[in-house]
Amino acid sequence: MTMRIGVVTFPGSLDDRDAARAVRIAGGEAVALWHGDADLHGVDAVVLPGGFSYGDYLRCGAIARFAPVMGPLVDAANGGLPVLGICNGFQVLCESHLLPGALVRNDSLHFVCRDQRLRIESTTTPWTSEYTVGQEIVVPLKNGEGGYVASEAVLDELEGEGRVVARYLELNPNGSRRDIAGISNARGNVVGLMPHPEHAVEALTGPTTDGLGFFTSILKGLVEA
Amino acid sequence: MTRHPDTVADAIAHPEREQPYDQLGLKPNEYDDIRTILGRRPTSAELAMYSVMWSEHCSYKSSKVHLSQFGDKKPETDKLLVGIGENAGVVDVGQGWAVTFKVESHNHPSYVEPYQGAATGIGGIVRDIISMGARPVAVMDPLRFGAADHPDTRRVLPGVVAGIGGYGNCLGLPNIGGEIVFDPCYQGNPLVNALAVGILRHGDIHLASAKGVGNLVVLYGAKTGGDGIGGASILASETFDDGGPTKRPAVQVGDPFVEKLLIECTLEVLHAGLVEGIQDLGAAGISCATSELASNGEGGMHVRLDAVPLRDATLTPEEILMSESQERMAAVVTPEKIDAFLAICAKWDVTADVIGEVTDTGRLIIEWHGDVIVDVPPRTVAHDGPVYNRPYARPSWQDALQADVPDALARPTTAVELHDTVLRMVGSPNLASKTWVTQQYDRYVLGNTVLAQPEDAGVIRVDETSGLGVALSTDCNGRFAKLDPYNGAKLALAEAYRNVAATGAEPLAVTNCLNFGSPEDPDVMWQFERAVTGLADGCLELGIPVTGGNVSFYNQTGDVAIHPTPVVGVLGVIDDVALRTPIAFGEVGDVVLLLGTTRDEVAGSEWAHVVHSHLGGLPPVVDLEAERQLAQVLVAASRGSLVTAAHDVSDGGLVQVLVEMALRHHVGADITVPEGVDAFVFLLAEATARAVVTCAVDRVDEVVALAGAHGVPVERIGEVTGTDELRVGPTYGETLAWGLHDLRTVADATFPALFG
Amino acid sequence: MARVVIDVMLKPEILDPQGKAVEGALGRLGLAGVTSVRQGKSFALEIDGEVDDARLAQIHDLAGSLLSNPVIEDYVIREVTA
Amino acid sequence: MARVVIDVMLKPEILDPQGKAVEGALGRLGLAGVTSVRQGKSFALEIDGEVDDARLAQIHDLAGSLLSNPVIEDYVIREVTA
Ligand SMILES: Nc1ncnc2c1ncn2[C@@H]1O[C@H](COP(=O)(O)OP(=O)(O)O)[C@@H](O)[C@H]1O
Ligand SMILES: [Mg+2]
Repeated sequence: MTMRIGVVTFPGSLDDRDAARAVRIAGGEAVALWHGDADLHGVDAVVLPGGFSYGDYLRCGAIARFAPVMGPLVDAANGGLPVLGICNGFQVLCESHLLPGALVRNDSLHFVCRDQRLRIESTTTPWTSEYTVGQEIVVPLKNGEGGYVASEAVLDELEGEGRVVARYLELNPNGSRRDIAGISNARGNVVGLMPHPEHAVEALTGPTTDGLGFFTSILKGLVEA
Repeated sequence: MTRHPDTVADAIAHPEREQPYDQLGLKPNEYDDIRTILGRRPTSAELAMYSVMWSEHCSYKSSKVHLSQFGDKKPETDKLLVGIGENAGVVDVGQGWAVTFKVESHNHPSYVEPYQGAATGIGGIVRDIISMGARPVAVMDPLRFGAADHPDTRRVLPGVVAGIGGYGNCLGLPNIGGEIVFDPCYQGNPLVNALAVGILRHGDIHLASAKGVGNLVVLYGAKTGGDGIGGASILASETFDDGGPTKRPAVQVGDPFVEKLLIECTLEVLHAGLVEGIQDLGAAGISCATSELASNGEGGMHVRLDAVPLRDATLTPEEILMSESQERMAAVVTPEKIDAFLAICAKWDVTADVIGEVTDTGRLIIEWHGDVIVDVPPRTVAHDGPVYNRPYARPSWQDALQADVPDALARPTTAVELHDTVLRMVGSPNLASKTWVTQQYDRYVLGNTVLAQPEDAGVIRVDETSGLGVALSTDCNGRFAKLDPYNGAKLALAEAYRNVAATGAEPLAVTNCLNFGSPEDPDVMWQFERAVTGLADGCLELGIPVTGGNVSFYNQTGDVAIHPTPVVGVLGVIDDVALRTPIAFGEVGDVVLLLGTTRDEVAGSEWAHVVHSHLGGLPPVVDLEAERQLAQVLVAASRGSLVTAAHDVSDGGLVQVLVEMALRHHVGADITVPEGVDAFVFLLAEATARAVVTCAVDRVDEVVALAGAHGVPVERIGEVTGTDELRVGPTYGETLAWGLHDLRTVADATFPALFG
Repeated sequence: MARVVIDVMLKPEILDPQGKAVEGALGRLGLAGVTSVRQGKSFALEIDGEVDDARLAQIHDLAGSLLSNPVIEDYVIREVTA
Repeated sequence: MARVVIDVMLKPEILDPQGKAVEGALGRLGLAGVTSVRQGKSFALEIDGEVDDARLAQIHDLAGSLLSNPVIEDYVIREVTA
């Protein structure tokens, strides 16, 4: 049976098509979820894609967090549904308190789009199980407010519990504390990631195909579950 | 507050009321023409409409007589589905797909308020694309600024770049290319041109026309505010005597989030078949949209201006007609479909209001709370504006400029001098790495970007199944155009054409943005006439039609005009994007070949500019037949997977090409200067119709044969070594070597040092 | 018609790159002695009718959830005028 | 040690997309009667020494050039405390 991965579209979502394409390339079925529809339509996992929901005008993700679809999504995530938030999706997850901390303006004060080297730090999440710990990958990164911040206590807790999912290598592009590029919740099912694995799934259009692992991980895990 | 407006009845009853037409930019003869057309004085609302629609920007009154050459000299082609005259041209790219693309200027607003000026430039050109029924898929930004180290450039450039990125990134459109050129001639007149490209199926083409009597006119998108209507405020104050106008901003502020919703909403109503005609609101806002829709359709329209939703309730009818508020569109919808149309707008949270209907009266009638304030034949507003054949004459200084040949400029005489000259040029602002700029732009969104900066052209996948794609490049060397506007325009065309072909795409069609000084100056008008003629002749020779474009005049400060800058955009098609050719040196052991003929041409070159601040002489010879043959070789080589890399030779000459090919993926090469060729000329002259390609050793014979078959000279000049160096020899008896790390450091340092 | 103004600022322990950039620029432009700059946001709401206690409580709620992110920001309601 | 707070807001006639987005969100979250929201910026400067008239004039200059863009924004110096 083909696994069904929901991809949410908020007003201003931009990478929803890309996320859906990545799901298809990995062998899954992408199901479009609409922000105004408080129903997850029985999907097996959800991707919150990148973009500028509501223009990112107030704070990134701040307005999207209150969208009708987020009600059932938060409940399901707390119940164990795998959720991946990419870039703006990561910001929405933080604003929704599904993940700790927050994302602030890049320390350079510029939007930055670059091919970014990362190290996968945790493979115990359903989104990273196909990687190996310490594996280095290159995927696009593009954000204006991607600096991950949290209190020292929270940062220590994340590291202590192995919840840092990916870290920036070579260059910290946005001033994230402790070079953090992605984290998970305590249970591991909810992952937020600032870089864009969905833009690295085809050799022709991405710098690499290193991002595909996020999508094959979830599909393989779901099939085995 | 509703003031009594100046109605048509008033205009008849009070024929001799003084009107401030001159402050609105109308000449006495133009005002007289309006009175003749109407048989009475215009109302102040009518005056507002005519003044803005008959402006240079909207009416092309000084350029029209010359632009007609693009139609008159149009090459035979069956690729053009929609030509000049619509919001944007549409080109058939095969497999049932079509592409629309256009470039427009937002020069002056970007000087006043760099961020918003540039942002709304992107917003405006994208609306032209959606109004054709196409999904926008990419943007580009040809930019020109004053001296890189001038303090005002430090104000303007970062703002412009942030504005283009801020708007385009938020719309979700990849930025796939552009230009950044510095020259003191642009100091008070930076050029911010914006290009957008969209894709559609053949059947999805929509045009701006109000067809079907009784159909409804819907205004949708942002509410109307007082943006960009300084002129109308003058009008309001002259017409009414209760304390003068409120302050109206000359600056328009963009809302990319609303534009993103407008894109999705527009595509959904178009695909649902709910639209009879559609038009974006750009310059001249409602004046332009209503008059153009009406005159392109049944010829009449009845509009209730008080139905326009306002952001600022104090706006007068004249101001509403002239407002340039962003993110608005107008659609013509049948009464049966209006509910479905409005429902889709509601789904996307887009404000939409019916403001009128289509009639067959031949009149555009606009009411304001029951009073008729406009009653005009719409064609006279939209299309039958004044046309001027402005005087033009070859400038008195042109001969002296061309006579000031660069022969006496000191050239490097030792290997060391040549080595250092190259390093200096690699770090000069026009040649240095543009990463500081381009990394502020999203090039990945939509997942179809196959090539972007710093490649020769942007390449976008159109069809995921077949791999069909398009390539786009914009180019212009304003120094060449200054030396010789006719050939300068051809050289701009040749360069864009060559860039597109270098990626393996076959050039198909042309757009342009003609940036010039004041048309009232005969020198400038001569430059303009020569450039248009050159571009039209060039397109005919290359067999690719001009599909549209834009003219920007008055780019001058006092008497001093910018270099004539006819920016040319060329669109090409590639059947399978997997076969595209990148610029990077790839496989170690590949052979490096130079296609084309090197001549000792340095007038107007980057070398003369950087090293000697010299501009004089005649630009490189333009040989469009050679360009066509070169393009055929490059396209065939891509189709046959013969070459592993290709890069066209232009600004900075051959050595700049080699540096860029090496730095792309940090792969060195050894290059041999051919016998009998001067090393300086070989490396730094800017002879055109040349490209560097690389291929596997066992394909060299095929490449040479291919070039021979098309009459293109080819020379083996070296090999990809994969070392950390670019080596060139013999030069003045020695082999020059530049470490790639040094080159990168020099190339990368310039922009951050200048702009932070 | 009432007017409510809410100020939002980053918590003191959160790095403020914009404030830092402004601090640097002020110094370069010759303003001596600036030891710190923090950049904040403000929201001016125009509201129909009266802002009674219930309304104010609701505004506090929204200021602490929508208008600010309590993880990194503090807010104050600076002004309530009828 | 002095403290100077400068408020910068878009001129009233200039479109404020951010304020508009907040206005919409406040309405959806049940705050009734909001007729307009404008979003502004504030800068809190900590300054060594005293803010005398010359200093204040200098701050006015910078507020009207660096901290705000007079083409689209107005500023006020809200607070000067020693
Ligand atoms: N330099 C040019 N070359 C060819 N066509 C041009 C040029 N300048 C303007 N045009 C064409 O004239 C028409 C009107 O131009 P414009 O006013 O810029 O269009 P719009 O109102 O859609 O912005 C368009 O079809 C445009 O493509
Ligand atoms: Mg148009």
